[in-house]
Amino acid sequence: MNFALSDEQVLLREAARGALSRHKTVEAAREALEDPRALPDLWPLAVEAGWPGLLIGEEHGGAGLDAFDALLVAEECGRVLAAVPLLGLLPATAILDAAGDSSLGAVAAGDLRPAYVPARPPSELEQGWTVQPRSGFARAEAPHASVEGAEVVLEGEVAFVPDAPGASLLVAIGEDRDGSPVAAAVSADAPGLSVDAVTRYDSTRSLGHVAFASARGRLLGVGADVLADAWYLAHALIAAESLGGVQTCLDVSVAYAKERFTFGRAIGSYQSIKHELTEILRQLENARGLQYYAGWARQSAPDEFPLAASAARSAAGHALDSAARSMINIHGGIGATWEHDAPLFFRRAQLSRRLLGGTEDATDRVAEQSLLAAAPA
Amino acid sequence: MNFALSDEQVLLREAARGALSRHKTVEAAREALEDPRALPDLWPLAVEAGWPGLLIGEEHGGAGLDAFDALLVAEECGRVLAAVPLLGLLPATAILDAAGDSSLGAVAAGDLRPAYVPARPPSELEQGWTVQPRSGFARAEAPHASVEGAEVVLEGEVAFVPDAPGASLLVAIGEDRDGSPVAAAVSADAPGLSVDAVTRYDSTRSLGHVAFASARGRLLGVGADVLADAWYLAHALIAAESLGGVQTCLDVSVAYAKERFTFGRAIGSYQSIKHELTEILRQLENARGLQYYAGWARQSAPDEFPLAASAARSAAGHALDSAARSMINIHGGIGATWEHDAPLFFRRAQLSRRLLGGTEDATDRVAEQSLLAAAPA
Amino acid sequence: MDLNDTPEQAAYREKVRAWLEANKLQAPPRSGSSEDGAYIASRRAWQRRLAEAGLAGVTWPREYGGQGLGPIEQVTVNQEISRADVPGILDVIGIGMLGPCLIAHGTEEQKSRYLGPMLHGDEVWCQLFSEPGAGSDLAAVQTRALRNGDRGWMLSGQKVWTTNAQFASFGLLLARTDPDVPKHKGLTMFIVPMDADGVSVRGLRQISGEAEFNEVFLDNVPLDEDAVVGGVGNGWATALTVLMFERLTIGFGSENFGSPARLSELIASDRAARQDAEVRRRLGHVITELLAVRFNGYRALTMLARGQIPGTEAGLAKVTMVNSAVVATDLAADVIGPEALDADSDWSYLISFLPGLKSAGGTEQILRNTIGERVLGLPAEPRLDKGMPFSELRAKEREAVAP
Amino acid sequence: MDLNDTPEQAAYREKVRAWLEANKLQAPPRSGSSEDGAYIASRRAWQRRLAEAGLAGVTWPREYGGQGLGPIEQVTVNQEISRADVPGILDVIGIGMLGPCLIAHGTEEQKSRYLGPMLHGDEVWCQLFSEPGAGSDLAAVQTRALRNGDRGWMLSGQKVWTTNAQFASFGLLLARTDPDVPKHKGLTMFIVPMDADGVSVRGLRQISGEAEFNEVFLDNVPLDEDAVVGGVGNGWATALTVLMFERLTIGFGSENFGSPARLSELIASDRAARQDAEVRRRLGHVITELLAVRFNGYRALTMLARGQIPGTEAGLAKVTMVNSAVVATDLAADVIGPEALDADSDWSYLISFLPGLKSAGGTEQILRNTIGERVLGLPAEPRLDKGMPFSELRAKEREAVAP
Repeated sequence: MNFALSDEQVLLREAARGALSRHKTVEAAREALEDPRALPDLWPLAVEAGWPGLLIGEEHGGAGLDAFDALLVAEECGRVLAAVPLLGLLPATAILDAAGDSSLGAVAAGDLRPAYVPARPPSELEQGWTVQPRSGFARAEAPHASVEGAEVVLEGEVAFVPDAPGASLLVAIGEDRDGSPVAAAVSADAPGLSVDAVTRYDSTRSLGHVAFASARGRLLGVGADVLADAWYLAHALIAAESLGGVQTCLDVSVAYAKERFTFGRAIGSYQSIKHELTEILRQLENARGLQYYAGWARQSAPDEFPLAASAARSAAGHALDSAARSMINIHGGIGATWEHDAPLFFRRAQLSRRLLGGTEDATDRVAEQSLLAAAPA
Repeated sequence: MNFALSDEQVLLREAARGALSRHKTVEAAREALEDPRALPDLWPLAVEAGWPGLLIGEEHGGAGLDAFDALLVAEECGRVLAAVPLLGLLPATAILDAAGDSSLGAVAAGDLRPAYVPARPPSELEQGWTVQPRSGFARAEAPHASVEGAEVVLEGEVAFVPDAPGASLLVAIGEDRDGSPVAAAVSADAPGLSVDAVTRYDSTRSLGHVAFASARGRLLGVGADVLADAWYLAHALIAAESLGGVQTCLDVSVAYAKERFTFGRAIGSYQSIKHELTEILRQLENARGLQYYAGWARQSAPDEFPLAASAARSAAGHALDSAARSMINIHGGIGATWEHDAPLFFRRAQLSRRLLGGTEDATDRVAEQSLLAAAPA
Repeated sequence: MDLNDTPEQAAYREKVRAWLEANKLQAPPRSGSSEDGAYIASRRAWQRRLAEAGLAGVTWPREYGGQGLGPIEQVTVNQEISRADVPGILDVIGIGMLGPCLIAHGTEEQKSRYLGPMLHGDEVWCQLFSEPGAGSDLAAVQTRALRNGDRGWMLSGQKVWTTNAQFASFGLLLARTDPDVPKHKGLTMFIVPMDADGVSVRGLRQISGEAEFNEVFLDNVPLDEDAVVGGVGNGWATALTVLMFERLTIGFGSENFGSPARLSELIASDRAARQDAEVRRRLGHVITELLAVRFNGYRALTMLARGQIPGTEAGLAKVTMVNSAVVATDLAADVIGPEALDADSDWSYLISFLPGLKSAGGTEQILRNTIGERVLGLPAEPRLDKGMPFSELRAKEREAVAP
Repeated sequence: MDLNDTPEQAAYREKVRAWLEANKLQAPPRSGSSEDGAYIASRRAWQRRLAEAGLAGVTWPREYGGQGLGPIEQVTVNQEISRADVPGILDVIGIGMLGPCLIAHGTEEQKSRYLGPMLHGDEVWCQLFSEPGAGSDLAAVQTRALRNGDRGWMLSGQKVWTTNAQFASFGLLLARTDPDVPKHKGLTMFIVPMDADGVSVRGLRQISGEAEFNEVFLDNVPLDEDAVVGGVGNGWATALTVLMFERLTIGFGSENFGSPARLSELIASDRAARQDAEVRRRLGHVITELLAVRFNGYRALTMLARGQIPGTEAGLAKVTMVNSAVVATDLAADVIGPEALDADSDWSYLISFLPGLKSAGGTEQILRNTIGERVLGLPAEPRLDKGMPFSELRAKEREAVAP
């Protein structure tokens, strides 16, 4: 039993925190709401820190680390709202690594930036692989895929793909005629591929609607398990990033509750404020326990990874929503003004909870995994 | 605009409160947990007060009052956990009155006690009339009904029928071959009818599993609208009864919060207790507004009665659950002991929320009504 | 129990409806930017027309240009204006809260000078109470009014969360005239011309990016002696009158706040959402809450019409309404997905707007304290500031946060 | 990051498992009524066997009959006992909290007299702290210990919520020895023989109807001088030691409290519930919370194994666990319907049991105060009772509630 960070992991986290601290990422998030160009390009930082190769085997020039380490980096990015494209990058590298794809060296070196085009694995209630639609409650069918030798031809659309704009390689998942998932690495300049960049509410989150009109990519020879793993990895990453945000919201709120006085007392001495803050702490701690679980499970108990990652996403997503709202409330009116940081975390929370199927879908997946464990469908 | 009780309604409420205060109904509820015979027979009180004829037209010997008045009486019964069989009685009298049934005089005089055998009207997601099963999440089919002249033959079972044990007449609803609802008045001693009395958790709530094995009853010539109205009336009654319980829980809790000291202060001065109690007050007031709505709608806007009664049930059901739990918490350990009244209201809440389709089903019905109003299915 | 109009009320409604029908083509759009001068001018002109038709200041006494009618008629006007899909008066704060306060506490000169132009939209008013350090604890205002020789007063300080300040002619301002007595005692209410020397206004942007409120800076603003409302040292009692009128406006037709109909339409038109048990349950809960607010509003209105003041518990309606609106917009966005957060979407505007609304007019916590104490009779929390001179209290606070 | 045993831990687990495998046929059933004397006797005998095998007092020092091992080994024993489906020790309170307190504060005579029989189940102990007027505010105990001439002490008062009192041999009791000093200062801890003159025990029935706790009445109970533990006037510090050991037991394998597996099985076997989006969402939330408690338990255990004391925030696990158990049982009953409330149903027992558990060991509110202050560093509430002699405080309270 040793359920704590290793010394190396503590170092990795501190290094990430240090590197990010040299950029005014929170201020940039605010400025970018009016001028997207205000967002600093943090890709060089990511490359220098070796994050593109984090999950790529050492034999392909990567660091050969595991999800646990990636989650620590994502947490640090989330803490300061840093627009580092990890959510698109890391699941893509996991698939490419499993496929032993030819691009791995260039990816690990940071010369190519891949982005994962998320597809949700089938569930008990929804049989096929599905993707995010542009609008509406029902999920959309995954793109149709036909394999032609070492190539895949894709037809279809995936909306709101994180970090797709500017990516050099899209790692996409389609369904073939039999309903089996097929993965392909599609170059950004492939004919028939278009990426329509969109921003929704959170200026730090790069999103794109990705359309495949008979677009051709390289077949990635991996099974459904690898593609499902990428989905859950993306969930674990969004959870870790959210957890970082919760920590900032809590820290800032606690500091304010100590220094703001009303009726002759610091507001943090009132039970309503004190209990609200301990509730955020409770949610934060729960999310952290589940982040550890997800990081541990992917390496040591992969069968539990879908449960662990979904639970982490569910807990952290709710925690960030609560923490951002509490941060606004505890600051009184000032917390709802443009100049304050609280709205930036609130924007992050509102968009995050609706990406990749949404926090609620992850909660449903927790239920599904526990039902399957109790009695296979 | 006049949305307040009339003087007559205030009198009716006070009379009910006075009559009930002559029985130690709360103490009886506790004793009956060990010995069901400890429960006083409140039927004579109900008859004397004229409650059997409350909703029966004056031409049939009733008082010709409306649901609003009935809800005030139910609220008073709920306030002191009085085991008066209104929930079975009143919806049954509403159907009998609409049918102009021959039993009305005897019912209004209290010589016959009818009980309503609830059937849930169809919804967008569940097409047929359904009834409570003995166990499980799916509802059961309503009994099968065949009309033979002025008689109806029923086949089937309805579980957990309020006030069925000891009733002299069961007002039951079956579905004929076409799926249309058919109502019948079945005498308690009809061959093929059996009522299996059961108690579940709340000793004041008389329940019975009612089985029809080719049991014959008198055809009640009423349409589906009257039968749906009875369902919603039962919901409004359970809401009113719950509201009465909430009021008691709040009153007792507030009194205790003023006299119990901890760390040198009355516990009601702490925000956590104070805010919890105002939350119960908020829920109580909301439930009361909806009780008024339901009472008003049944008479003045019957199209809105399904929405109003379902909303009242939803709000009051949640309020009673919250109020009973708060009452236990605010009293500390003592609130969870057998001698305290709090567990009796808790028992009432736990059973009530699962009867007649349950509070959650009523909430779903609120959604359905608002969806239908926005766009017919 | 009757939600319908009496014959007299029905006749009044008919009259209002007829006027609106005849005049609604002259009305400006219902919404526009408060930073657009032309739009504001059109709203002022519309308020003048409403006032001339007797549809502004419905409950004001006749001697001050009002109609001398009751709350039912006020609600009738609100309902008909909403039904006609035209905007109401621009200066809701002035006519709803500040005018009634002047009527109660002002001198005859003040009433005859200010009430008419206020009613007709010629002079818009704003409320200068809240400060950066005085939100929940409103009596902690630090804006100072010093005697200016014997010619009047000199104001200095900062106000915040001021609606309409950017185009208001006057503000009703709460200032501290004596810091050496306990905090509720040293306050005085003033009328401040917004074009006076030393007054400056800065828009305060909210989450949405819009400047829905303002900060108002007061730098040695000279005031005449007759700027005082309600007497020197009586500022707290005067402020309470304003707050009471603020509370009375609760329940007056703001029932559609969470847009329940729009939410139901959205879900009804999305087949998958409409059939999802969890979406339906969330919808059912929020509709239930909003219905409760609506019908409790009728209960409160009935009391008002009978000359009773609804209890403090009516404030719980605001809690329900704001929280339900949050739940409703959340649900809408969960159904639509990220597209609901598009900058041009109404839902995204609401999502941004609601968090700020939660603390507008006092936080939920303060409201629950007040209701717990006044309605349930629960004991107050121990107060450390009671009876302490304001200056000493401030010194203590500074000491407590010093490192 | 590793949840597996080290080779040494694995060897220990193997040894424990083998012993249990060989002896489990001698074990009594896992549950039975605490009012059934024969069952309690069988549990005491089983505790003796466990103690002799080194499976009781795992973390106690060797000199007092323990194994001198760490928390990981304690958890290993707990896990294996659970896996073998046999009961653990009967006297969890004595061995987990009171024994360690005696080890820390007792005299050598007390340790040699009491620890051995406690460990072996020959003498069961109970904790006599809470009183009707001293729950959250534990230091407000009113049970009085008066000097009994020069021969010892005389106890009078009432204790409540006492587990195991009906068959305990001794109780560790907190009493007031000096009412004229502030309340934390006038307390002393005593060892009370439960068969002493003047001690009487009455079962206290809970919602379920079972007497899970007792009231203990003390009517002029004479105690010798050597009944004092930790010194006269040091009772509060001695009590805090007990409470610290109580806190340490959190996270030690009580993870299955809300029966998540049983809930999942129930829903998995009900087709309609399994496919209902709302049921699934509720299930997903509760499973998420319980998983978090489990893995945070591993984090806390890792700290303990490294010799660190987990922070007060570990107490939040109790909040999560109890509230989740309520949510879980509610969901189960919603799925099953009224039948879940049948008196013989396990769900109905849990539904009755959980509300009382919420305030057992301190209310959620008190816990949140403590965590807000100790972990987040938020300022305490103003205390009116600070430094006030206990007798004066009581007089003030009586005055405040007088009509």
